[in-house]
Amino acid sequence: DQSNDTLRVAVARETDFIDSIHTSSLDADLFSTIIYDTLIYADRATGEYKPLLATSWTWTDDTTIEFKLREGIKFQNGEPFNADDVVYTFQQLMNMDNNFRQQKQDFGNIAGVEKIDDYTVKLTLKTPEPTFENVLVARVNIWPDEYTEANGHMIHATKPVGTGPYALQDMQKGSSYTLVKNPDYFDGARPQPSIGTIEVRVIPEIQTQIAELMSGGLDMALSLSPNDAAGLDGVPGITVQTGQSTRMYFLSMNVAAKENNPLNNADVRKAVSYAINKEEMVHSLISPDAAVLATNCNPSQNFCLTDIEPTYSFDVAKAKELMASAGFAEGFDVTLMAEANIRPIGEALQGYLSAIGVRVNLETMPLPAWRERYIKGESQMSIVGWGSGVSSIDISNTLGIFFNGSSTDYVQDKEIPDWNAAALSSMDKAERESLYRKTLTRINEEAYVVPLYGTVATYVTSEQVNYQAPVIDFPDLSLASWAK
Amino acid sequence: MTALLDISGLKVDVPGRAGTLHAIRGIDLSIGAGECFTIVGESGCGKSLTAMSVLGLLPRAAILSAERMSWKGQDMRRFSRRQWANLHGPEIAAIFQEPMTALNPVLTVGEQIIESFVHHRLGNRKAALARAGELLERVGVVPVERRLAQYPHEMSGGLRQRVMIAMALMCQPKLMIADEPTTALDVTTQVEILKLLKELQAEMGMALLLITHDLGVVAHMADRVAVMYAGQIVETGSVASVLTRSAHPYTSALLDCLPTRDQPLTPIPGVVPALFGELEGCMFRNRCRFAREACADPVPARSVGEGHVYRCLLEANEVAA
Amino acid sequence: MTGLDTTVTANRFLRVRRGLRHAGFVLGAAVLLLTIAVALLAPLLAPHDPLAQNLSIRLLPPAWMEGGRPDHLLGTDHLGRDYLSRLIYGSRISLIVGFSTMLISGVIGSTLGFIGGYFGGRVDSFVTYIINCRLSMPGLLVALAVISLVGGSLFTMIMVLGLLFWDRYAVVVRTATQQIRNADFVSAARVAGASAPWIIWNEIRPNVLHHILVIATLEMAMAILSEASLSFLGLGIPAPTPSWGLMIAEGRQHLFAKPFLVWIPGIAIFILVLATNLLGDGLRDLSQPEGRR
Amino acid sequence: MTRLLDIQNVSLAFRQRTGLFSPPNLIPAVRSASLHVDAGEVVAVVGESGSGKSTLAKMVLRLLTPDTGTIAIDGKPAQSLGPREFARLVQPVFQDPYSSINPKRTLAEIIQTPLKIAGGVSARECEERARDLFERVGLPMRLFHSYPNQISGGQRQRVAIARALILRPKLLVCDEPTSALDVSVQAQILELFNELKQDFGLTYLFISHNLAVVERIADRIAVMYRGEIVEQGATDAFFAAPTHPYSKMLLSSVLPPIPGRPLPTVSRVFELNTPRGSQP
Amino acid sequence: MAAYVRSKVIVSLLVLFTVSLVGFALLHLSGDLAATLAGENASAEQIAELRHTMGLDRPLLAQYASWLADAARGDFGLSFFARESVLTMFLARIGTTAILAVSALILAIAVSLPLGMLAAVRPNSWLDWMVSGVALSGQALPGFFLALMMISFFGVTLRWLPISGSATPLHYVMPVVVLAIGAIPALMRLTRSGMMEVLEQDYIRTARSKGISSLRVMWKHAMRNAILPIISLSAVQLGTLLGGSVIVESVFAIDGIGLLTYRSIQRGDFPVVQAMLMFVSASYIILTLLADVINAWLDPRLRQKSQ
Ligand SMILES: Nc1ncnc2c1ncn2[C@@H]1O[C@H](COP(=O)(O)OP(=O)(O)OP(=O)(O)O)[C@@H](O)[C@H]1O
Ligand SMILES: Nc1ncnc2c1ncn2[C@@H]1O[C@H](COP(=O)(O)OP(=O)(O)OP(=O)(O)O)[C@@H](O)[C@H]1O
Ligand SMILES: [Mg+2]
Ligand SMILES: [Mg+2]
Repeated sequence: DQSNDTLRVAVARETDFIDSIHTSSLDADLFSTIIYDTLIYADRATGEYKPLLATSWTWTDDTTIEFKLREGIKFQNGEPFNADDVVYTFQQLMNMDNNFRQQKQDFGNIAGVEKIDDYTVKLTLKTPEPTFENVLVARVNIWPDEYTEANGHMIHATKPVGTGPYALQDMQKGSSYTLVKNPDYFDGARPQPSIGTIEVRVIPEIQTQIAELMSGGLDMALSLSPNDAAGLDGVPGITVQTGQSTRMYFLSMNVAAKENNPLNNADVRKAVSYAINKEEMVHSLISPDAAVLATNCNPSQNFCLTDIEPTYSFDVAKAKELMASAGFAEGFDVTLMAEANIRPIGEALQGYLSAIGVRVNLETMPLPAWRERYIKGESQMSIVGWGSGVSSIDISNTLGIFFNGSSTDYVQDKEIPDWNAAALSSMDKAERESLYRKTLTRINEEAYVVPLYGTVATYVTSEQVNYQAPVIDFPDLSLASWAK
Repeated sequence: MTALLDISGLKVDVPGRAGTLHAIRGIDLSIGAGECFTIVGESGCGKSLTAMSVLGLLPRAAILSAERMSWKGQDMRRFSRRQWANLHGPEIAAIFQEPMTALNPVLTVGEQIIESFVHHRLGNRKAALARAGELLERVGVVPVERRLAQYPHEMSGGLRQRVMIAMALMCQPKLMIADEPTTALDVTTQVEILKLLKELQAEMGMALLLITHDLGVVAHMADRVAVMYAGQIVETGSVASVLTRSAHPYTSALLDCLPTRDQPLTPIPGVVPALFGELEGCMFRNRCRFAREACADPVPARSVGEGHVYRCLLEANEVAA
Repeated sequence: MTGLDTTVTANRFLRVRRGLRHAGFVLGAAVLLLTIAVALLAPLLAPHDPLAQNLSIRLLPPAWMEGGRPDHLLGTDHLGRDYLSRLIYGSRISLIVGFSTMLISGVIGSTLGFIGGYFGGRVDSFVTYIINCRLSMPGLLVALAVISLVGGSLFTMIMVLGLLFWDRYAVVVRTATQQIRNADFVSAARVAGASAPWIIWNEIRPNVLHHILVIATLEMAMAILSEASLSFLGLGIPAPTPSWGLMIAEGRQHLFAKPFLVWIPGIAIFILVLATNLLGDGLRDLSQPEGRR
Repeated sequence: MTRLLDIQNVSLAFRQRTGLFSPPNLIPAVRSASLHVDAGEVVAVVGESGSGKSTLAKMVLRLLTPDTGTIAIDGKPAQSLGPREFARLVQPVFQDPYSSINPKRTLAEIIQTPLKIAGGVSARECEERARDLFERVGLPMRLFHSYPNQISGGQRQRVAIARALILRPKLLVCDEPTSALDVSVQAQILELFNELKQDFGLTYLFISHNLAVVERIADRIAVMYRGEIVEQGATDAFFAAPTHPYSKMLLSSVLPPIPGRPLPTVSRVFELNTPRGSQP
Repeated sequence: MAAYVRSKVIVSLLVLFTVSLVGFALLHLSGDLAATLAGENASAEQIAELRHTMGLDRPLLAQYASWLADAARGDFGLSFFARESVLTMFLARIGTTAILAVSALILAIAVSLPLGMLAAVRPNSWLDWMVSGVALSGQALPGFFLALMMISFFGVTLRWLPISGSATPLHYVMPVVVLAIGAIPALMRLTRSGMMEVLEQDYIRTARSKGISSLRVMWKHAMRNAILPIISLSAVQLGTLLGGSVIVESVFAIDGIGLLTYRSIQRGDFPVVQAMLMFVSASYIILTLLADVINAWLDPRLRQKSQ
């Protein structure tokens, strides 16, 4: 609402905590991003890493980074920002008793942090970690040391104080959050905020969000799927943009199980791969802008190689042939598990596979139920969605979870886990790339999975609002401004 | 003596899904001031509907027609809602068969008794309570103070019926209609209630339309009686005349049905006919030992003198033989 | 009641005729029978395979609207599947859910009701207590919780609804049984040496049956609605078979752009539930004796 | 003469529960009643409403178990009899013709019920015997397969009687079998009882509040008052000279259908006006 | 009276206990909390560890016992996700839902009582038909369907009413109406049938025969009796409305306990779901008790029974 300088934003899910370190709810990042600053900022337009609180960062060796810090900045409570705050923050992150979300995974490799001078900090890692910058970009919000020490780190869950462009003014937990502009914000990698107030409301029902948008009760909606937004195309006063996302979906097949398992036959898996008209499916069901995947990664991820051979383009005849040669001319029955909200994809797959005699029994369920069963090894076929979040900016995350020899690895390839591990401890980009090339090629050769699509993020705004869809799915609302 | 209530050719039809029930098929009756008139008959013969017609409280479904229906000379068929309401209480009052259900279970007895008195503006609440006290005392519902505050379920059937009587008397009605007031009560209580009614009738000079199926009650209470069968009055007259010199086979058969020590019972064979469709002739003919073909045609009323009238082709003395 | 009106009360034929004259009953029964016929004959009636997708013709509007096609009378859904065919096949799920739930809950509830009502005393106190426990649990929430944990399937859905919504049967059957167990014909059977199960089955059940039927129709309507609600909340019955509730849930994505996707199954549910309720009401009216009272 | 029914010092109090954990209220319904019925006899129990007549009958029928006292049937304690054995000795006829037969079953089925429960008889024979009785109690054969709602109250009572007779019991316990009927029908049923008594060699325990009926049918009379049997004796003697004050009051309350007599004076010797709480 | 109240209370506690046990068993047997809790990108080891730290690997009965011990002291634990006292979360939202449910009930009663009564007085009139029609249609309309249709009509097309949230009284209009329409059919039917039954009672005839006005007969004699079952039903309905506000609250984005519970169910936040179960049970029990008390106050027969 431009008239009172308030940007009204809707999200579908509530956030328990404002800061993303304490909660797994994704929408917390929405707030963290604008309340706090990180040392390094990922440019929303290009994806490039830029200085934010750190004016520069240098890898002095494979395991050491030195940060030069920005001077003359104050936290929203007036506390000055300096190396002590950075050191304090890292110490908190290293203290495993704090039980932060994914703490071990993201910060377990930090060996130590050291204040060199008031504006210089040195950080050491235990082993080389090529993806560590990603962590810095999204996971390390710098806290004021005195405020945090005095109140305990949990204070940030409800009364956050950072250096960011907006400060939390008021919240009705689970229903509405009001943020006001930080007038003293420095003009750095991200510009000074222009809109005075941001009001975020939780509206679980998407249709209600759309109704609000149409009736002018909202300026922006962040949780709409491309399909939801499609209905808004052509509605006057509303702009629909799509941006990239790192999230990707693939069809997982149980390769490892030995008995009575048609899917451990490579020909069958190839037949399945050939049978699916990905383009048609993705472009009509997800979005014309969504990436159709040929390799098992989202092109927006680092090291996602898109030139891997072989690829399987839609070819029912070939698929049938392969089925026959594998001895399954009659087809077989299989259960496909999917999270409830991607049911249309499941149904589409069901339709495609029925053409080659694979009779799919589709079971949809809420995410936790799906995950529980998937981890227990109960999946024959599943549509797996992975990513969205800073850790998936790099391909290592996706491959590392599903091809690591653990219970979530339905392939149990002898070599892939080793290649992946090697890639994760090398700082040499070329070496990492070649290792990932090996992995991705093996996956395609064996048709271990059917890579499906990378999602897009949809940003629906009213005309009054100027907002450019970011290249990574971490919206930074401080970048929004009024159109006129 | 002019009749308080004068009715002739009263008919009540009840249309239903199975056809129209001709529940009352042209009855005449008149009740004079201060007299006790009883209607006697078997279950379903239309006694209650007759009473309800007089009270203007027929069920919604029922359709009433009459050649004449007058209260103190006024045509009751033309009565407005308001006129009926004014009639109920000060002119006509009623007590019903089931003392268990005829009183509202959620209101105190006192509240229910004084209601009509206050409503008809015969006095304020205080006056009403005073009168209610007198009447309760009179009908033997004591101690009055406590009884007034009680709820119906806290009383026995006999007491409740007394309360009903007191309630009916509140506005000094000219006619009291009592529809089987003692059927649900023990014989000992029955006698007490009947006695009470009789005494009150004499004291207040009101007429009593008493409905019953018990010939014993008729014999002890009635000045005049009407015997009903299948929606018609088959015989009417002074009680002495009807019970001792019954001219209609039904009346005499009914008397013969009463068990006595010495005589063998002579039951009436068969069952009561259904009152649907075109009904002609004597409805008793299929159970009557005197029945003949002519009984299927309309039967005229005959008089045996002094208002003793019956509907039968037989001569008055043929039945007794 | 009197001897008079019994001789004229409707016999069986009359009762049927009476039924036929009861507009609501006839309408309800007709619609329900029609739906059953449609469900049974779905393969014959459906113009297309309800699962055959054709993404090139997704979201076609109904034939009479602009852009509609005559071979897809009610248009197509988000996967380009024929909406009419899905509607026709969807009736199966609604009916299966309705009937099965009604049966399961009917058996549980009636049994409890019979036991509590017939035996009285402490047994009844216990049954009442169980009923109270059930009544004090928020049914839809419990169904939601269990299904979200177990995962939705036709079987789970039916079991959960069936195991939860037996309370009305229990309450009504219990009260009705209480009224009948003191009837003299029950005493007569007891004197004749009949066992409690015999009496319940042979003497009481026939007299309570019309109550059970009325509840059954209401229960069926409620099950159909619950299935729709759960589908709406994302916990419906999984593919491939379409259900009406699911169709609404799926179509709601296009509520504003393509409202017919919601309206068509919405109206179908409305009509089916209305018909079931009409049938129940009709049964209730018809089972009441004619004449006085 | 054999003693078919022997009731000795039987008492029963109803327990009315107010709460799950509070002690029940006791409502004494029958207090130490003793009564016997010899084979071939008609013994009537009279008394006002609520005096415990039905309770007594129900105890005889084993529908209620006495708190104290014993009931012997045909010389054997009632409790020791198996349900089938008992059913072949004693059968009931109840007051309300509407509640005493199941409205959802055909008359044929209703009459056969006790035989079906007893078992051991072929379906053919069952039906045969039912048909016989159907005619015997004076029902037209065309009604055999009809439902209760098609027949009148008197006919219903005939059906109930036929059902009671199909096991050929020795004792018929009749709880006010005619009080819901019109006089003309009552006479029919009373006549039927009389005939059946001869034909089947029946013994009756006959409960009624109608003294005229009792006078007509009973050999002996027992008067119940407030749960106790206050007087019993041969019918003639009782009507000629009742001894207990309540019996006197009862007799004096009878209204014969003879016009011209004043209402009798009922001298209440008891505290009849006090409320006794709600009555069913 | 004391004994009656005591046994009522004991039974109620027993019911609550059973509900808590059943709820606990249902929730814990049918799902793996830790998997839910660990977050989206958690590995199997992380989940196992979490299970241990949360005590979810202890025997079920032990878990229940400690839950019960805490609950008895009024401590319903912390939300797994919000890490906030469940009680606080409830108290913060109960007001909103209560307003919603109570207004819906009041609206429902205000509509169904007069209409049901009028229908009973004039059976088979056009009014009666209309009442039956409304009741039947109301019963056949899925609440979510109605809610969406109202939003699209009154919110988007006409723009008369605000669509989501609970900021102003106007925001409550649509949700209250949707909820009320859910409650009206049962209430209206009961009023109609109850009233018709009462109007056939002998005591109504008695009242009429006293010549008092028909309005008085209706209010003083009929209503007093017909209202008894309606009060009981209203209590049950209010309980249902409290528990059934899930759909309405989620469609209209009203942050009440219904939405809280729905979200908690979705992500397996069991302490909240369990507490909600207890809350709805308790309110059902209290409401029915309350209805019993009111009924006993209105009906002396019930009063006596409870003495
Ligand atoms: N509300 C009604 N609806 C339909 N039929 C009725 C109604 N009231 C009475 N009838 C019928 O009208 C006939 C006469 O009924 P009425 O109540 O006048 O008989 P009654 O002589 O008073 O019998 P009882 O001794 O049983 O009270 C009966 O056949 C009865 O079934
Ligand atoms: N099931 C019961 N529970 C509690 N009290 C009962 C029960 N049945 C009967 N009573 C009481 O027991 C007493 C005797 O009742 P019973 O039915 O034996 O009397 P009755 O002589 O048969 O009366 P009636 O002539 O009215 O049939 C009465 O006070 C009655 O209220
Ligand atoms: Mg009558
Ligand atoms: Mg009795």
